[in-house]
Amino acid sequence: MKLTLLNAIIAVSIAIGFAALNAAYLVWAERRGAGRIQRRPGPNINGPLGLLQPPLDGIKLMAKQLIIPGGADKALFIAAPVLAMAPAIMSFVTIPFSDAIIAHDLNIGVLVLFAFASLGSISLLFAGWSSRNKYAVMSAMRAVSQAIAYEIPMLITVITVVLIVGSMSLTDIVLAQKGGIWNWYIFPLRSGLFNPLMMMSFLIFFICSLAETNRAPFDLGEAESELVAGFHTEYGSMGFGLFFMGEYANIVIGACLTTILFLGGWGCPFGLYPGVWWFIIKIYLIIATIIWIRWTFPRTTIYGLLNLSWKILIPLSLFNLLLTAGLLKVF
Amino acid sequence: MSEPVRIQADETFVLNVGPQHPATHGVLRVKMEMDGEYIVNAETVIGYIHRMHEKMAELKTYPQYYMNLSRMDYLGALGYCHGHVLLVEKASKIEVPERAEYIRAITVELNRIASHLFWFGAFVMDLGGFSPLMYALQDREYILDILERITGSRLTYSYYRFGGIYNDVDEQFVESTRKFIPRMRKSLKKYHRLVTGNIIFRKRLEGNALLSRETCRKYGASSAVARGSGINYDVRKNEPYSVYPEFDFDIPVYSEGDSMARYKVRMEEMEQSLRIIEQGLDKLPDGPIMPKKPPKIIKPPVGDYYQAVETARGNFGIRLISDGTKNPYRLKLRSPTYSNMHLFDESCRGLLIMDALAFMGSLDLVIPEIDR
Amino acid sequence: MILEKTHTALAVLFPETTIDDSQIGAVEEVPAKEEEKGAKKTPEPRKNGVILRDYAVHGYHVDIQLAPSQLREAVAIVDSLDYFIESITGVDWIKEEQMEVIYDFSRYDFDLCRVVIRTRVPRDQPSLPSITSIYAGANWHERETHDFFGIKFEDHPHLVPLLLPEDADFHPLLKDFKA
Amino acid sequence: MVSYFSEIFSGLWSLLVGLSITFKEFFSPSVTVEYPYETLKMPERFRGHIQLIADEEGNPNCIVCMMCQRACPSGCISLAGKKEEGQKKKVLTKYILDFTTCSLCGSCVESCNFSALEFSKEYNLASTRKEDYIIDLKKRLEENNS
Repeated sequence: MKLTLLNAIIAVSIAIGFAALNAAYLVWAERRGAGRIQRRPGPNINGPLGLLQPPLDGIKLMAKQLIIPGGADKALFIAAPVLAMAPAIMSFVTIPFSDAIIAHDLNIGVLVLFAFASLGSISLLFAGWSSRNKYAVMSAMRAVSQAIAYEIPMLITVITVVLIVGSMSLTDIVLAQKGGIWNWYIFPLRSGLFNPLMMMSFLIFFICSLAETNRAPFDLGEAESELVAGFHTEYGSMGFGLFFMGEYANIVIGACLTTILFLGGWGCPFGLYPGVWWFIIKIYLIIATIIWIRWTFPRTTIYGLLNLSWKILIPLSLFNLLLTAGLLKVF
Repeated sequence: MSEPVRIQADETFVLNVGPQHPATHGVLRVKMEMDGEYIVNAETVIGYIHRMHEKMAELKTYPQYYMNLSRMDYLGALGYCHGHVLLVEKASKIEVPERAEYIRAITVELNRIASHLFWFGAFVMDLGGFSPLMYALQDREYILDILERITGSRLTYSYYRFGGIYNDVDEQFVESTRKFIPRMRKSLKKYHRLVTGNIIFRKRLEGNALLSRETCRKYGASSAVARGSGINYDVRKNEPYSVYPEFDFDIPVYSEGDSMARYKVRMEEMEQSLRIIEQGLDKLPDGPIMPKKPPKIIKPPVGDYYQAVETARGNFGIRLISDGTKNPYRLKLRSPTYSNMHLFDESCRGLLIMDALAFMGSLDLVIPEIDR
Repeated sequence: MILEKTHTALAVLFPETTIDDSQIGAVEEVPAKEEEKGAKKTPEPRKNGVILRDYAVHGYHVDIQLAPSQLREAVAIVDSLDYFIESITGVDWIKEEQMEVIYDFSRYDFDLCRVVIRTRVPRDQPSLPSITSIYAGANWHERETHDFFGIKFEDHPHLVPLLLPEDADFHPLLKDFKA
Repeated sequence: MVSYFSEIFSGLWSLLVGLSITFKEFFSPSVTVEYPYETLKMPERFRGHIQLIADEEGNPNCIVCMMCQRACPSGCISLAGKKEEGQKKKVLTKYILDFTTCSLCGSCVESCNFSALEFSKEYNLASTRKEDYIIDLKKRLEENNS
């Protein structure tokens, strides 16, 4: 895709459309999934199978009044939700949905993605600090320490994959995994790569993406049973709506990254005709497991979470990096 | 407990884990002086739902008051009515037929399981896991249906009368309870695999808020709070009343004193209650459910009587000072959660707020029972 | 076994009553019998002393009445014998112009013995030494009794209304309390 | 070092066991009774608010003996009757139940020796006005009969 103004506008609008639609209907999927797990139907009144629920929620959120608490730092208070949503949408630019469908293929695609990802934790800090609420400040502190602790193992596992592929562009990473399921990086079967720990690095990457998006057992930022509602306690209508969409957009990006890095992007498991539908299937499978994990496990403590990262994930991922480098040297 | 951690914090802020807070399960306020996320010291403020049950007792006659008891702790209401009824029968020497005592024991144990199930769901939800609450409430629904069929209401049963019970149980009650027991055992196994074995859950609870035997003794804690710290105290065993001597069941005691021990004690108490119900159903004698000529007017002789009963939340003591008239001169309700909650202030110093709220969940609080 | 130990330990508090040791020796208490018999005429107010009550009838074993000054001493003895505090009850005897405070102690082990300590204070300015220093668990019980009866507990760390609103100056459980 | 790894693997295993349980639950049928569309039949001893029992031609059995009014601990029942010259029995003219203070204890039903009171099966009583809970049982009886 040549980078002309028109193409850029079309690409960004498709990215926003994809992110917004995804965020809305992932909320519906999560509530239905949670309902099914807890043996209750989930939203089923508005529209068939409750499909009209997300648009109605959106309208309800927009209709509500956006209240800015007295004494809140107005500039930061308004900037926080925007900062939560903007990087999430911008990251869709470099994600290759299939060899033809890609907004703009940068040869440093991975770096751009992680630059935008780190902006997310800043928005949590802004929201927590600016809403002048003790619970929000506490949750902001937690969210920042969690984001830092889990970015390091994530980057190390990404470096291992980039080391194997040799290029930072996401399309090259997917192309390197062309062919059937045995070429994917999740399995150590490739000739140049007999590293048995690749399955574990997939697991580490998956855990880190959960922690990065404040989800499932690591949702300390928005711990509803202690900190009331965490950093977005004071946010009313669309402020909360933006945070919500930001969170789900981040989940989609986490799923896309996991598929690109480890599950062979748009490649088909049997090497037949690859295409964007394989990519979509893999993303939604991973998102289903994320939702499934959320409704099964309790929340870890802050020290449990930091111990897990500093004492277990980082040593293992470092060891894996060294092992891969050594193996690449030998073969 | 190890010497309370003295955090010399230069500047702390006061956080109101206030009357409206998801973790307090009721209107209880804990003024916590915090240094960052560590609690420097805490002061519990209660009384938001205080209804002066003891004054109501003095203004009403005995038959007009017994339904108030089930409003004290609506999760395990039958235990409290049982205590009140036993006390008045002991004071005015009313004979209770064998069948009524057995039905009372069975329904109290069913109510105890229902209360423990609700605690289990709310406790795991406090720690972040939401689904076990739905499974626990679903199992609890079976018990409420069984009890609703015979008593007529789901939470605040006015089922016991002085001398017996309101109306008899039929064959379908026995049969549905028998069907309930294996299903409950199966779901208890499921809870153990889903929650007790879970490493996240274990990591959160082991070593959280250690309670020593001395602290429990100084505050008069009872039920799982005391039994989690190695105190083998259960009123059904220590001061046997009603038909409990006929049942053989044992009291789960763990000596670690942390929230995990309290959790395990309550989970095993459910299994013990199932055993009691089974034996109760086997030995259920037939016969009358009220004495031949039930006393028309209840007038216990002058004196001071005390009766302790083991409810789902602990040792519920009830003291009656009667002056021979239709109204009690003084009725003191010793509520177990009052003492269990009282030790929270001292034992939560130095904890993180997350651990303190997990500790509060393991105390199994029902706030209207603290405030009376 | 613990019953006799507690009994002898607490009897030491009342040297003057050891003369008529028949009262202590008799397991079935003497005053209780004439209490039932003479129910019509108001029984003469009970002297300070230790009485063994029949558990099946009353629900407790050892029943002690003592002067407020001896309260801390008795509670210290009970504390040393490993009892746990159960509750503190206030009673307003308006006819005798007195208020009674009843302390309940019971045991955790299977050697059951429930001890009840009673003290009487004049109704107009009731005040009692606080036992929070010995049993920390008595803190709320004393605050509650202060709320409902107005009994002041000397050197209680935090004697503010517990269950009643902060600015409550009324005491609901008094017999002459009008709502 | 071994305990380090064994703890990781046993931890992972317990997580997988947890996941397998919720997976099984995902496919088991939902147990919800969707209230406005499906309703449950109340058991026979269910305690709704009390209602009068009528004999065959529809007038209540109540002979205004005031037993239930005295038995009620919270004073919810207020009833009145007048004595017609012809009959010996009093006729009920007014029977008001103040359901806001009733605690459904059943003392009234128990104390009525003329089987004139029973529990109704009424449970959906949602309303925004307090006056809706001052129920005139006599009027309700006539409505049910007609």
